This record gives sequence, structure tokens and C-alpha cells, in this order.
Amino acid sequence: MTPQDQVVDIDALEKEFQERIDAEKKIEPKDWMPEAYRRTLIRQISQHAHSEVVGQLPEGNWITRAPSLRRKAILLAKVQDEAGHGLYLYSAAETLGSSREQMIDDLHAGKAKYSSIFNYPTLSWADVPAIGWLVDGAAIVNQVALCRTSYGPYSRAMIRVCKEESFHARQGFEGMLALARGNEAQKKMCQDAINRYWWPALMMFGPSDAESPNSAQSMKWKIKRFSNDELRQKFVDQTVPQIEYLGMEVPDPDCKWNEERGHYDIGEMPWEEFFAVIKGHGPCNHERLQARQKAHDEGNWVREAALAYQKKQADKKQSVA
Amino acid sequence: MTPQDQVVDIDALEKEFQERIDAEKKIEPKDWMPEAYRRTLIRQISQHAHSEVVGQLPEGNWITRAPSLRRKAILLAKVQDEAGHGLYLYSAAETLGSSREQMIDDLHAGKAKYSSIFNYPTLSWADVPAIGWLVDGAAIVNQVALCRTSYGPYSRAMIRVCKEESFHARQGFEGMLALARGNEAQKKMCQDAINRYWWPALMMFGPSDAESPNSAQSMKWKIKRFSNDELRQKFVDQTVPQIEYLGMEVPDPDCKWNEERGHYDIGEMPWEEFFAVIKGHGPCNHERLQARQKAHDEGNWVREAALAYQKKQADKKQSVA
Amino acid sequence: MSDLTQQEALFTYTLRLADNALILGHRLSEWCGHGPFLEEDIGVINTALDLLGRCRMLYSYAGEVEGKGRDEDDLAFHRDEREFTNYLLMEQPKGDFAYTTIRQFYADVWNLHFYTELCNSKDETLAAIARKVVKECRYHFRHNAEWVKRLGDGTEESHQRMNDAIAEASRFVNEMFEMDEVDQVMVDAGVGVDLNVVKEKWIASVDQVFADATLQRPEPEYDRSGGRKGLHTEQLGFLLAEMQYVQRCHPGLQW
Amino acid sequence: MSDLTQQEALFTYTLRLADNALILGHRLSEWCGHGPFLEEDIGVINTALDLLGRCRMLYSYAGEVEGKGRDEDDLAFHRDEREFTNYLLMEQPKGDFAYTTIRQFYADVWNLHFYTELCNSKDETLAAIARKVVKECRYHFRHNAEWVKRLGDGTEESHQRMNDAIAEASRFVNEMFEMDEVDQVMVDAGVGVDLNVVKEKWIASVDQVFADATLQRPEPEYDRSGGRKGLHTEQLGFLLAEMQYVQRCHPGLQW
Repeated sequence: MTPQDQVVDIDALEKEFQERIDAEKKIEPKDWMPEAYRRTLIRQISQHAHSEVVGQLPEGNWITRAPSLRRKAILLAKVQDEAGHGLYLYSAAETLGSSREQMIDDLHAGKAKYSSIFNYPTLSWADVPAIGWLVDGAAIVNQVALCRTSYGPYSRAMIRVCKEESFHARQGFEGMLALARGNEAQKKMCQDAINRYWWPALMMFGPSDAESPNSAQSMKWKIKRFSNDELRQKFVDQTVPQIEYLGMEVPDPDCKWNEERGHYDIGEMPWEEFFAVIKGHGPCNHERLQARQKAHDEGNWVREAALAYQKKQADKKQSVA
Repeated sequence: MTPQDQVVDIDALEKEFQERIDAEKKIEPKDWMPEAYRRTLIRQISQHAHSEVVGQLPEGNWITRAPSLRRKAILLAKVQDEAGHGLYLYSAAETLGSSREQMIDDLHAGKAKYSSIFNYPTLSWADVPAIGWLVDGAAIVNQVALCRTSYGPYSRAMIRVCKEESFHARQGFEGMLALARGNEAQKKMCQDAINRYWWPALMMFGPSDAESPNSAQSMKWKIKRFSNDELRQKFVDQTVPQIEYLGMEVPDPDCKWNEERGHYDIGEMPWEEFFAVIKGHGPCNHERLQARQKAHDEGNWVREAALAYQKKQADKKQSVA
Repeated sequence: MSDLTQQEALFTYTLRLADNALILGHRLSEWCGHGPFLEEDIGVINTALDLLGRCRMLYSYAGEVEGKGRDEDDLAFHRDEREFTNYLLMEQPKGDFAYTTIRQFYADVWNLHFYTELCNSKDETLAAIARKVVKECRYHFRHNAEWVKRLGDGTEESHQRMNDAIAEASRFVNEMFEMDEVDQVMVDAGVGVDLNVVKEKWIASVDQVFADATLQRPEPEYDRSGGRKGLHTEQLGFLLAEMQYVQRCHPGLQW
Repeated sequence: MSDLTQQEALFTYTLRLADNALILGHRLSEWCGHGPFLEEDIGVINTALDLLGRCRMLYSYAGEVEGKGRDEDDLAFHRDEREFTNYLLMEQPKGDFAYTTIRQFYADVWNLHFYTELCNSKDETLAAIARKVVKECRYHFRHNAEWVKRLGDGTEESHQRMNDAIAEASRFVNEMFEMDEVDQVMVDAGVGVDLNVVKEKWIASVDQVFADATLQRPEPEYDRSGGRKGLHTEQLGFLLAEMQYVQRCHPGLQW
């Protein structure tokens, strides 16, 4: 095969690949795919997996302090779901030829990203339901779109994740409602959590379309199906009425209903903060990575022992056979 | 000098030594003393020093949880005093040719003892004033006697210790009084602390005279000046009226005033527990030694650095000179 | 004759089981997000959730038996250190993964045999709870027995860590088999479980797993005890301060 | 024009100083009984006691300024995480002795220069407190500067630990020199201290001691801040749970 033949082959494959995508057919692990598609997906899926794993930490911070046994159980179960999501997202990324170990090393080395929202601290109990409602709520808006993403394993993982996240978001809202209907201290806690998580939640959708360079290719590949701003608008439109229902205030004086557009307008987002957090300079970037690294390091001997034991068992079986 | 000469010399020295003691003169570090006197004193003083150091732990356990800033300050200052007592008791023992390092190693190795009272846990805030009042109170009864002990440095250390311990005991009683005059929860806490610390405090005076084999020699040397039971009685006689003043109950149904003896009678002490605790099987023996060992181990690099720096500084001075 | 009424005994009996589940679950939940790998993060939370569910059923029932209108949260968040009745083993800090594994295994084996027996309780509610719980216990036992084997017969380091953990935990074991008046009243009434029976089975199960794990069960030099009388180690106070803080700051609210 | 009344500013100003002293003293007091050797156990407690005494004077004065009848204990034990205004550095866990030393040294230098300036405050009470405090500060500074030198220029291990501690602490430094509205109102009124002045002196003092200690002061890659707005790290909540627990369980009592 000459280089010329290869080029022809790849062109043909790429064409066929794009036709499958245009026809809304799923790409499966064994299918041919462009290297860039594979890399983009690995980056996106592993980033998503890391977000689930790191995302255990802010809420997990309140497990030992939850104010009632029922809330403690809901919270524990939620954090468990996140670990589960991490697990099947890592698996989905592994179908693309990446290894979990490599992905985790990249996370700890600061090479791989995770959602910036988890770099904010949880400072009161209200942050727990606020995260469930706002953060999982925003995640769902993103992920509902991803349920129809072109890569089969990712799409199927997203369908499962979305189902559980919806449940979390509802539980989160219910938790906020309990506070909103509570005493003055609880109401204050509730509003304070909204104030602190509102902008970070909106920023979960990424930079504005004008500043989002990778979007066009991802849209074409149907890895991404809506623009950042479209998704953000969707989230704002569904969330503002919920804040009003709670009897709380949207922490944005410019946020109002725009009759003409049929959408809520919002004020200028604190982008400087957004980019600082992305760059690793958010309130908890240091602590989150440190916590993960520590857990990993302290788990080394456990993983080694499990492997050694497995090997011993296999050897035993072999020597019996 | 033949062995015969030595024997004669020692007999003479011992006689002279005992005469000094009988005349209530102090023995000083450079004076000749019998080896057994030296060993007994090192054991007793280092044991006392260890008690001060380990004794920081039970009360120290409540520093971060003290219920008011004033009580926190009193507690901190008290624990600091204990560290100070430890320091000058170690120094007193060092005048007898022992080294602090050796004494600490003996403590950690379980060879040296410390007062059993510190092997009981502090389970509520009330334990803090209870210890100040009962434990320091019992210690004082012991130590007042020791202010006139025959060994000079020990005697002087005891005079200083006693002054501070009296202050602690008064503060402890004042703390108990605040609880006794408080609400139901505070009263309950107060009584509970008395219940748990009463017998251990009485046992601080050691086994009953009948079972105290080393006492005779120590009395003769005036290392010890009263018998265990005499001191215990003194403590009971001064403490029972205080418990009554608090409006609390003595946790001993057999404790009553004996008109004839002019003393309070007490019930049978739980000796089995006493000997178990002495043997290292008390509630916190394990934890106390572990905590001290850990502090010491984690302090290794600090002590090494301090020595290295000192040497560097000395070298610098020398090279300048 | 005992001074304890059957009702008082049943309340205390149930409360103790609840306290054990709550406190052990709390210690386990401290691993959440910090486990050695993701699958075991999930595994640990799973057990913690079962323990939490268990304590909720038991607290609710205890509150009902007591008849003073206390609910699960009153019993979990508004009792102080001296009122908690869990075994001392449950409240010890989580330590390393070896300590957590050994502690959990010891508790799992106890729970398995205890709740198996409790299925025969004449108290319908306790028996029903036991029947539900015993299924979880079987799973926990299998799961943790595997870990004991993996770590005991894994690497030199893991074996050493397991031995250290066993040495550290063993003084808290015998407390779990002490029978007191409450137990006796409950056993006599056909409600409670004879802990001597549990002890025999516990030893057999532990020894069996330890044999596979190349570990040895030591006879402790001495025993710690007192949890049931509220005579805890100094660890519990800090645990409760953390666990109860929000409730104590804002008593009597809905969350 | 500021919306802040002078009274409000003075209250907040005093409260912040009190919070810093309380929280730093708390972290320091965690070493009590666990220090590297007895003399330093005493030294650590000594500083912790000074900090505690300082926060008591400041809380009492803050309560007086506020005029709502809150005393030192109300302010220390009955405010929640979002109401505490200490710098983030103060609330960080004690770490190893190197971290404690660096944190304390950073705070000591800040305190020394800050309270030296505050001696000139037009507010008589603050000036009087400052005059008392500045004496302690001089002693703390000398004491800790010696430790920085000992550990920085001690062994290879101690030098490495100090470098790690500096790396860990440095992102919290610049917060200590931020000037906000409260500071400005107080400076304008001749009551408060210009933190730019403190910063210059702080840098000079730290660099001087670090030079002797063979250590380097890094320019942090980024800064953490927010303590004064009650935007803390996740560490403070646990500290408060422990510190306030008894008071929260039994509010409004005498102790």
C-alpha cells in the first residue's frame, strides 16, 4: 500500500464515517473513526468522568454533618451514584483505547480537566441541595443533549446518567424547598447557597459561543448538539421560575423575562473568575486535586495487594489444573 | 583501697547520710547518697514527671471544645503549668544522674509508670473541672507531704508545684460549682464526673498500707512522709464536705462521718480495677502511651533540626573566633 | 428479679443496635470520595447506606417502644456522648484501609450471626427488621471476607498492615459478647439473642476466613468495654460534635 | 461616600481582629500535649494563650461597639461559618510542625507590624489593646523567627519540610493585605491601619529572617481570599463544629 492509497482510503473512510453520523447512526468502538474524533471524545468523556469523581468531594464534605438521617441517606446515595457514573464513563472512554490509570494520572498531573463547579467550597448544609438542584440540573441540560451523541457507548452512558441526575435534581430542589419553607436561618442559608452557586452553575455551559473555538467540529461530529449559549439559556429559562417558586431571589439584577425573545435575559457573567478557575486558580482546585491524589496514593498498597492476591489465586488454580 | 575499706567507707557514709536525714537536713545533688536512695528517687521523680506530661492529655482533650473563652483560657494555662511541672521534675531527676531522654524512652517502653488516674477518659466538659478539683486536690495532699522530702531539688520542685496545683484545685472546684448551680444537664454532668473520678482519685494514694511494700524504707529516708492510707484519709476528709457543698452525692453508700475516729469512713475500694489499670489495662493506657509516642516520633525531625542548627551556629562562632 | 420492665429493656435493646449501626456507618462514610479506588468507594458507601437504613428502622422502633414521641433524628442527634450505647469498636477512627476492613469484618460477622438469631425473635418488629437486615449482612460478610483475604494474603505490606490492624482492634472484641441485664431480660422473653451463641459462631467464622487470609486471631491481653453504659473512648465526643452540629445549632426544624 | 457607618465599620474591624486571634489560637492549641518536646509544648501554649487573651479583649470591645448586648462568648460560639471573618490562613489545619511554624511566623510578622501601627489609632480602646498586644507580638516574632531559622537551616529534612510548608501557605498570604471598605473607613477616620504599609514591612521582615534561614519567599502563583466575607475554606466548618459544640448543645448557660 502506497501513501497515496492510504490517503485515498482515509478520505473514503472519513466520508463514510460522516455519512453515518449525518444519518444519526451510532459509532461503535470497533468502527473506524478519525483520530481527532477519538481524541476529542476521550478528552470529553474522561473530563466528564473526572467531574463525577471530583464531584463526590464537595457534597461528600457534608455527609458526616447532614442534619437528619433521611438527608444523610439521600446524600450518601447521591454521592454513590456519582462514583457509579464515574465508573461507567471511564469504561466508555476505555472503549476508545484509553486506560483508566492513564486518565487518572492525567487528572492528578493537572493535564486533564474536570468541571470547574467542583472547585467551589460547600460552606453550609444548603450547598448540598443547591448543588443537587443547580449543578445536576445544569448537567442534565448538557447531558440530555448528549444522549443523542454520535458515539454509542457515550450515548448509552448518558442515557443512564441523565435518569439518575434528574432524580438528584428533584431531590435537590425538594431539599431547597424544605429550607425555603423553614425558619429565618434556613431561608438565609438557602438564598446564600443560590447566591454562591448561581454564576458557577451558568458557567458550567462553558464560554460563550463567540469564544468557543472547538464547537464547530464537535457539532459536525454530533459530539456536541447545541451551542453553549443555547444550553445556558435553556437552563436559565427552566431555573428562574424555580427560584421564584422557592421565594428566593435570582442573584442577578439584570435577570428578567424578555417577552420578545421568549427567554430570560441575564447580566454579564463573571468571566474573569471563570477563566481563573479553569486555569486552576479557583477556591478549591488545590484542595480537590490534593484530596484525590492523597486517596490514590494511600490506596496504592490496597490495589497492589488486590492484584497480588488475584495472581496468587490464578497461580493456584493453574497448578491444580 | 581494698574491698574491705570500701565496705567500711560505705557504712560510714550511710550512717552520716541517715543522720543528715534524721536531722531534717536536705540531701543535695553533690552529696553522697546510697545507690538505692538514688534509684528510688529517680523512679519516683520521673514517675511524677511522666504523670505531669501524660496528665496534659485527658484535660487537653477538651481545649478545643471548652464551653467559654474564659474556661478555655483557664484550661490552657493549667495544661501549660503541667508541662512546666514536667519540665522541672525532669530536671530534678537529672540532678540524680538520669537523662530526660532515657526517662522518656522508659515511659514509652512501658518500663516507667505514671499516675493511673490519667488512664481514664474525659467524657464530658465536667471532667475538666473535676480533674482540677479531685485529681489536683489529691495530688496536693501527696505533694504537700513531699515539700519536706529529704532530697533538696525534689523538695524545692514540690514547693513550686504545690503552689500551682492549689490554684488549679480551687479553679476546678469553682468550675464544678458553676455546673452545680447550673441547669439540670449541667448538674447531671457534674455528678457524673464525680461518680467516675471519685474512686480513681482515692486510688491515687496507692495501695493500702498493708500492701505497700516499699513504704518503710521510703519513710526512713523521708522520701515519703505519711502512709498511703493516712494521706487518703486526709483527702477524703477534706473532699466529702466539698461534695456536700456542691449539693452532689458521694458515690459511695458506705461513706459516712465516724464520730469516734473523727474521720469519714469509706467503702471497699475497687482494687481489682486499680491493679488492672496499673498493669496497663485501664481504659486509656494504650491511647495515652500511643499519643505520647506519636508526639515524640513526629518531633524527631524537629529536635534533630534544632541540634543541627545549634551545631552550625557554634561552628560559625568558632570559625570567626 | 429484674427491676427493668420489658418495655424499658426492649427500648434499650433496640437503641443499642441502632447506635451500633449509626456510629459504624458514620465511620465508614468518612471514606466516601477517599477510597482506594472507585469500585470500593461504591462498595463502602453501599455498606454505609445499609447501616444507615438499619439504624433508621431501629431508631424509629425504639422511639415507638419508648412512647415519648422521640423520632429517629431526636435519638440520633439529640443525645450526648454518655447516652450513646454503641460498642467501642464502632467509634474508633477509621484508620487505614486495613483497620477499616478488619473493624468492618468483625462487625459484619457479629451482625450476620446476631441478626440470623434475631430473625427468631418473638418481637414481631425486631424479627421483621432482622429478616431484612440479615440479607445485607450476608452480602457484607462475603464482600469483606474477600477483602480480608486479599489484604491478608496479598503483599508483605498489606499482610503487615492487617496484623497491625488486628492488634489494634482486638481489645474491643470481647465487649461485643458481654451479656448484661437488658440482654438477659430480652433473652428470657424470647425477644433477644444469646450473645454466647453469637460468640461461638463469630469465632468460628473469623477463624475460617483468617485461615484463608494467612492471619491469626489473637486472644487480647485485656479487654476494653463500657460502650453500653455510655463509657466511651475519647473518640466518640468528636464524632458526635461533627455529626450533631447542624441539628444542635438549629434544633427542632424540618430539613 | 460609604454606606457604612463608623460604628458598623469599627464593629467589623474589631471583630475581624478577634476572629483571627481566636481561630489561629485554636489551631495552635491543637498542639497542646502533642508538641515535639516539652519546652515547645509550653511555648506553643504560651502563644495560644496570648491569642486567646487578645480575642477576648477584642470580642468584648466589638460587642460593646455593636451595642446589642453580645458578649465574647456570643460572638465566639454563636456565629456560624459564613459570619466568621478570619483570614483563610488562620483556619488551615495545623499540618506538621513546619507548617505550624511558617503559618505562625507569617501571622506573627503581620501582627507585629499591624499592632505597632494600631498603637496610633485614634480609637482609645483599640490603641490601648494594641499597646498591650504589641509586646506579645514582639516576643512571638522573636520566638518564631528562631524556629524558622532552626528548621530552615537545620537538616535536609527540616529544610525540605519548610519549603513544602511555604509552598502550601503562600497562596493565603496576599489576603492579609487586602484593603476593603471597612479598612478604608477606618483608615480615613484615623482608627485603622493602612495594610499597604503593613505589607511592605511584612515582606522586609520575612525576607530578612528567610535569608538567615536559607529559605525563599515565593510570589504565589495565585491568591486565595474571601475570609473577610465569610467565604472560607472547607476547613472552618469542622473547626467550628468542634469548638462550638458544647455551647450549641447548651445555649445560654453559665460555665
